[in-house]
Amino acid sequence: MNAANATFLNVNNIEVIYNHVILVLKGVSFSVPEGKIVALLGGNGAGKTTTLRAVSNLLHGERGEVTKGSVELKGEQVQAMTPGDLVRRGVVQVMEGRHCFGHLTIEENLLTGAYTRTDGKAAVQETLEKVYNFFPRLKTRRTSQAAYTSGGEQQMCAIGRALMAKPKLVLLDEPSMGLAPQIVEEVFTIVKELNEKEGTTFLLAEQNTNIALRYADFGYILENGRVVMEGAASELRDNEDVKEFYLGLSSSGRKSFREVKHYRRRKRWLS
Amino acid sequence: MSRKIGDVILDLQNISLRFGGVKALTDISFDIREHEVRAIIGPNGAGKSSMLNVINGVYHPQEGKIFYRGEERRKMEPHMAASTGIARTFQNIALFKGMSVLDNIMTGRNLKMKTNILLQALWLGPAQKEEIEHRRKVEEIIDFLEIQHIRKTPVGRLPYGLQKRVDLGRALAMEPQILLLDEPMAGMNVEEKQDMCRFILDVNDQFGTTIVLIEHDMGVVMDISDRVVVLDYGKKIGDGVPDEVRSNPEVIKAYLGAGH
Amino acid sequence: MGFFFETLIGGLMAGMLYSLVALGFVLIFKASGVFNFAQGAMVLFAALAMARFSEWANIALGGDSLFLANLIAFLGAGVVMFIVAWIIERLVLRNLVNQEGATLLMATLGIAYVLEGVGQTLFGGQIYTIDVGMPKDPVIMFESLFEGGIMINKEDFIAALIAAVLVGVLTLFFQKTPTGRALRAVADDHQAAQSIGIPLNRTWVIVWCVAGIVALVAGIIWGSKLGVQFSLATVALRALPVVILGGLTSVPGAIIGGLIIGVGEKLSEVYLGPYVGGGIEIWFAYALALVFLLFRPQGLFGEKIINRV
Amino acid sequence: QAKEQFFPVLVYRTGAYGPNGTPWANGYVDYLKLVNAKGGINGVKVSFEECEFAYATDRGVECYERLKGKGATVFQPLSTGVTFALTEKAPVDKIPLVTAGYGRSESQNGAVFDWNFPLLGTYWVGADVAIQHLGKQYGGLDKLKGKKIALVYHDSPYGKEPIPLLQERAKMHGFTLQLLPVAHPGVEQKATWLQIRRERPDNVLLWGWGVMNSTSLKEAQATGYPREKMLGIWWAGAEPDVKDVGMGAKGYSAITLQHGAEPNSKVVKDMLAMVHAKGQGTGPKDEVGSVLYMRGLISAMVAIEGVRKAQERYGKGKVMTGEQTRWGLENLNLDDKALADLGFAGVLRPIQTSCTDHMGSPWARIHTWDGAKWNFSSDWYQADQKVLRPMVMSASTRYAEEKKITPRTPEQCKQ
Amino acid sequence: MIYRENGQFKTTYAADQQIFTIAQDKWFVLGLIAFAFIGVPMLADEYMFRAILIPFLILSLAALGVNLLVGYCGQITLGAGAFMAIGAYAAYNFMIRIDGVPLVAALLLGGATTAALGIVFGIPSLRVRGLYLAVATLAAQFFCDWAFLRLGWFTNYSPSGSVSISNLSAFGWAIDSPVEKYLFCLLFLVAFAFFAKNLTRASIGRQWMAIRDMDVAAEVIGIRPMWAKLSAFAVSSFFIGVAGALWGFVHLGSWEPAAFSVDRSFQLLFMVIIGGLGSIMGSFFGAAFIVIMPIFLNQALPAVGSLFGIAISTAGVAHAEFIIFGSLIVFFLIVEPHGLARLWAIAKEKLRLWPFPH
Ligand SMILES: Nc1ncnc2c1ncn2[C@@H]1O[C@H](COP(=O)(O)OP(=O)(O)OP(=O)(O)O)[C@@H](O)[C@H]1O
Ligand SMILES: Nc1ncnc2c1ncn2[C@@H]1O[C@H](COP(=O)(O)OP(=O)(O)OP(=O)(O)O)[C@@H](O)[C@H]1O
Ligand SMILES: [Mg+2]
Ligand SMILES: [Mg+2]
Repeated sequence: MNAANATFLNVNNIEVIYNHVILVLKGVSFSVPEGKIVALLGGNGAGKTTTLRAVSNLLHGERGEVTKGSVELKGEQVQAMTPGDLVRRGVVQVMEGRHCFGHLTIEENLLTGAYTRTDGKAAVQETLEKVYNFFPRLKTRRTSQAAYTSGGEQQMCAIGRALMAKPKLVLLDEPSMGLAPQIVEEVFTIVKELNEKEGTTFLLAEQNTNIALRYADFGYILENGRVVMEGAASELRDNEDVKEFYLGLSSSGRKSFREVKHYRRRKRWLS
Repeated sequence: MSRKIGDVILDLQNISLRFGGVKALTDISFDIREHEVRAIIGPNGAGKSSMLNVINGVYHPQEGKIFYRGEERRKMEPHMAASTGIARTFQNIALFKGMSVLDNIMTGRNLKMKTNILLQALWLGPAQKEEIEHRRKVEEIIDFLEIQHIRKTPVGRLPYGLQKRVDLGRALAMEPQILLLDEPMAGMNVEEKQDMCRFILDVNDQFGTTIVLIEHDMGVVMDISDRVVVLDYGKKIGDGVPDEVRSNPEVIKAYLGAGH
Repeated sequence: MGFFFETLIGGLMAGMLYSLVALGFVLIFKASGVFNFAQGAMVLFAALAMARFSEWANIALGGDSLFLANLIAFLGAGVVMFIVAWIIERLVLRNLVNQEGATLLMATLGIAYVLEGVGQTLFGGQIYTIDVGMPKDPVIMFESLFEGGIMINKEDFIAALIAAVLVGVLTLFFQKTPTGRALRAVADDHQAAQSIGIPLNRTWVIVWCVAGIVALVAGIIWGSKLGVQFSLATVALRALPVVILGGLTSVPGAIIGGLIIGVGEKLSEVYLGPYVGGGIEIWFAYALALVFLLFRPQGLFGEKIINRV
Repeated sequence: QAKEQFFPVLVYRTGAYGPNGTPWANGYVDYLKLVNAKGGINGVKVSFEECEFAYATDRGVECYERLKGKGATVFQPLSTGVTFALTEKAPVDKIPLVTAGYGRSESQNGAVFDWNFPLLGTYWVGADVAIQHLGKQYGGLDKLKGKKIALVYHDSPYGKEPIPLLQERAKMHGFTLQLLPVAHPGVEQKATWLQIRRERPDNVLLWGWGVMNSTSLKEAQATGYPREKMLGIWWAGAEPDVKDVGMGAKGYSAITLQHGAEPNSKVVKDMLAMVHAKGQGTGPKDEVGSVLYMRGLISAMVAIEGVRKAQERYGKGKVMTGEQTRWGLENLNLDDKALADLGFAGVLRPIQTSCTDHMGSPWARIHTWDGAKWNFSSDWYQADQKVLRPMVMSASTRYAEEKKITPRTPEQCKQ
Repeated sequence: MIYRENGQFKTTYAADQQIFTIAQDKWFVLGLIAFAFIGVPMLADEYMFRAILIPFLILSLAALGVNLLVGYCGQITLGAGAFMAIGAYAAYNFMIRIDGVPLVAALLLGGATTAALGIVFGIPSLRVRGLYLAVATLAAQFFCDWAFLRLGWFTNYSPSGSVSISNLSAFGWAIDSPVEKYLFCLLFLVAFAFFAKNLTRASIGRQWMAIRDMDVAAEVIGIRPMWAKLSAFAVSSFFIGVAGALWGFVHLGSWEPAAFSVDRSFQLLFMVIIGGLGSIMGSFFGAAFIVIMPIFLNQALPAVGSLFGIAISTAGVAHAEFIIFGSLIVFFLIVEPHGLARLWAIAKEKLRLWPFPH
């Protein structure tokens, strides 16, 4: 890992249990260097969302608990902090499944995103304009109640709302879900842009491995609550297994979805 | 088994749908043939989900006509649509959170269950027999979708991707003639999408179910659909076989972007 | 005719008094999605504190200035309500983030029990008086217009004015300030609100404290009308139809709902009651609310119940 | 345990009616303590246990079941609802039920209601006296003709009890009776009083309990209805009902259950000297002698006297069973001398019960609130037996038929 | 025997559809029922029967009914007290107006009448939902309170408005003693619990739950909301009505409308929430908690007080009882927001894994 970059977030061997009995994360460790984009990859139920919740301290409401290990933000333990404290330290999560405030209009949703900011109305207004620039579709729907907008519009709203806080570290949970390909591309361009221009750090959980690895610097692959592979994005992209299982590529190029076999070879890391 | 695409089963003519000032759909016409896989694509907010809602009676369009098997369909409530053989899955998962996977899929059999409430309360012969009979069907679906291991888990605890699969299972349990799928593969990785495609194609093959599919993954759409409708801002901007649509400049501009 | 107006005005003013209690429900529901079953208990608790504090202050001051004693008592009771809000947040709400409505409702029931028990242990369970100098005798107006004139209850009139002012202020607060917006966000989705840094703890303390103050005002007004004793908690039941008629999430709704219910139930009792044996006003109020709900299931001013797939 | 006579005490010191239930309970318990201080009932010490039921019927029943197992002598629930429920149970358990000033009016007929003792007065007595008093004020019962009398009542069996008698009297004298029910607990009466303002009845009878009474008086003040024209039943004529209203209730009168506030009676002086002075008082000192306190005290006294009477027959200095006490209560004979000995001179009139009369004394008078205290304002009235008796007989006969009870014959009564 | 399901293989779907899929559960519950029928009558005294067990059984039955509606179908109701009243007064009227009608028939007819009215009062649920519906159902509550007080016909023109029933007997069995009353109620409860369990695991139960969890989706897969909601109202009212009739006939013997006041409605709702929404078992836990806890506290507190040499006044005990009871509610909710039944389930889950933590 690049020594020049200070570690922004360090997750150390955490274990998470839901409802006192369901063990989900079984010792996950990774770190996010400042100013980089890190991707968490993995199949359904691998524990990506849980990991992000553990970082942003949102587990509590799901009756989950970090029972072992630690999460450090720039060397500071975060376990005792409220999610609000974390936001004030610049860590904002975009939750899986959108979670817009249904009764508020799109614009109100975005404005609540700036709740923790203290730099004045004008600055907030400026960010609002920026978000509208990123997602023109939101501007046209600004006065609709969020619950009545389409799935993709809500996703944009959720991302935009997080950006309104001017975060330093954004935890993105499946940002591409339900977005049209063009918009997906745009979202990632925005991520890259913020990352490069403003030095925002990103930790993203993503199923769309293809695009995630294209934009990320590092990647971790989670499976069954454990990290099974890690490395620079480019390395991962070249890994045989990743190619087959996460990118849908075979030696003969992209496989058609029509011709997938019913039985496939086992993943190597499982044996 | 080979598929044979048949006649038009559902014909939508000049459909318009408004919510207050928002025009969700404007004068849209297209048809769906028996046994085909029909995809609907378009940018976010184009009106795709609204289209499905119109087809199964959740929304009532202000204008337009719908012909189902050649007959015009008047005001239609969702449960009536269901009883005529239209099933669907949802973009924002709409499973019954408090119930197990098995029970969720069993609700899909509801229309086919006939015993009355009294027999059910007493758990008498016919009720029990019926229950077992339908259970067998549901187990077939569970096997088919490869979700045996989570049969008894409450769906609320499942990861997103598996929930989508259960959602599909519930729709399949209805043994529908037309299956409407709203982004069934969102939030899945390639491997899981491949599984999902296989399920969809198998259903289409084996039971001859007509499939209407909304999906943002162009790879999937182009690979498995027979014909594609493209919507943009509530208007139809393209309709045809995948290759045709892919090369339609308007579609490229509005939706696909230069990359594809 | 004069009598009709009298009933009408009586109904309007009774309605305003209900609104005052309804307001407490609305505030907490709007800001945290909790249907606060303890609102009645809070009214009782606040009134008990007020009554006893003013009694004690009066003794301490040597009975010189009732006004000063009341002022001290009001501030004291306000502080007590703040402490109550703080404790509730600490011990209850904080541990129930993101839970379902039924669970939260049940928790507020537990709070209601505790408040009733603690209130009576600390302040006593007998009848106490709040005397804030409300005029008790009626005035008769428009004697030239109607035979016998129209009687207006001064006490109710003042109470209605206070209620109106309170509602006005709170409406502005919710619609126009960022905090108001944040509170509405919390009601929609606790977790998402947390995720963007709205501090649930603090907002809840604030809201419950404001609701506590509203309960205090309601307690003073109702208490000076009825005397402070256990039954004060039951006025909450009269306020419920007001809450749903106006809409659970609407502050102005609480007022309009109160007026409609107040007028409706008094007119019905006076004009319909005698034919069926009387005592119909309470179910009539609920039935009236229900009729409105059939046309607008979210109440007159409530936020539309979102129902889509 | 065998040496002590156990008295269960059903109380409500909390809840909506707590402020009224508390002084009654204090008086009741204080009297039991006084009996012990005076050496018990012929040497038998009295023991007791309170059970709080907050005026809720089902909790009252639970209390009954709990305390009856401890060897209860008599039950006195101070709640019409509980009385109704226990009326079914008492015969089975063989425990008498003393309901001084409340309960079912027809239970005066002890031939049918073996176990019920509405001692000192029933609601029909109260209602009858009320009409007599109003008649007297107008200068004769015949002057009631054409008058309009409103009954503002607690909407429950308690509040409904007087209605049959009032209707009977209305027929007799030609006044109209307007019925105005008030829902529990009675904190909202605006509509009721608007109606009163419109109808302008000549008199208002107030049949409330707890907060309903003070609310009525406040509404009367707020609508300008003269308090002088209002007459309450004995449950609406105590300090908690008017204190909070203060001068606003000045001129308001209520029927008494013979006694009023009796700070100067001998029993109160004894109480202060023998119980409170020793720091054993149950409630605050200044409450001793107030109306509801006296009611509780007298309720205890009649129960104790029932036991004492029973001992005359079944053995002095022994602990009486419920069944034996029942006999005692049925053969009470407290004349002026006996009452004076007990310290009730000037407080009560003689009480004599029998098999057919479980009430023992149909007398009442009126007292009026002067803004600070209650003062007697009338002579004694006796309920008119010509009106009362037929009603009691027909209602109790009907009950007997319904329940398939054969009323006791005079011979059976003698046993 | 250790609580394990290992080695219990199910070879038929019928076996998997048993009420208790784990043998130990089945034996436990059967044992409990046997104990209730045989052991309890030998052990309990009259006070236990009359003051605790009978109210517990009857209110459990009512809570079961409420749970079907609130917990399974998601329609919050605050009218349960009114439905109990309807059941009681209807049964009363069948009893006194039809000569020679058997007790059980009167009780069931009372239930049936309640079911019919339950449908009527359930109609607003087709449009109004959630808390709005909950508050609106209070209209039914207050209306019934009023009607039974005011309309003489229902009480057979009893002047005080209070009615009574005595000399109960069924099938030649005179139900006089507390034990007999207890057994009578227990029979009802066991039968009805069995019905409830069957309904909830059959298609109708799934329809209710579907409506509860997501009504639009339920409609889309072909469930008619009207049928599902109204059937839930009917069945639940039937249960509650029978419970109400038992409450009047067996427990109180004589009652007035106040016995079924709004407090009772709230009490029943609280039972199902604290016990666990959507759980048959939860109804029993909830009823036990709400019926027994206050009585227990009321008796235990003075004892505890005297242990430390403090004499607590009756009022003091009552207030302390409030405080402790309230705190316990909050405490249990924090430990497990889904109620006591879920707590029980988690305990079982842990036991299954025992001695391993996960
Ligand atoms: N609230 C919860 N209670 C119990 N178990 C849960 C809860 N949330 C998640 N789980 C379990 O934790 C595991 C990991 O879930 P998680 O949501 O973190 O996966 P994920 O990697 O985000 O999957 P997906 O890509 O489908 O979103 C799953 O097996 C799931 O069943
Ligand atoms: N019930 C409704 N009330 C108001 N507006 C609605 C409603 N349903 C849909 N709309 C609006 O109609 C438009 C089309 O929505 P729809 O959900 O059909 O889009 P979509 O094509 O499915 O988009 P996505 O790909 O993002 O899911 C959107 O702008 C949405 O805001
Ligand atoms: Mg996830
Ligand atoms: Mg969509």
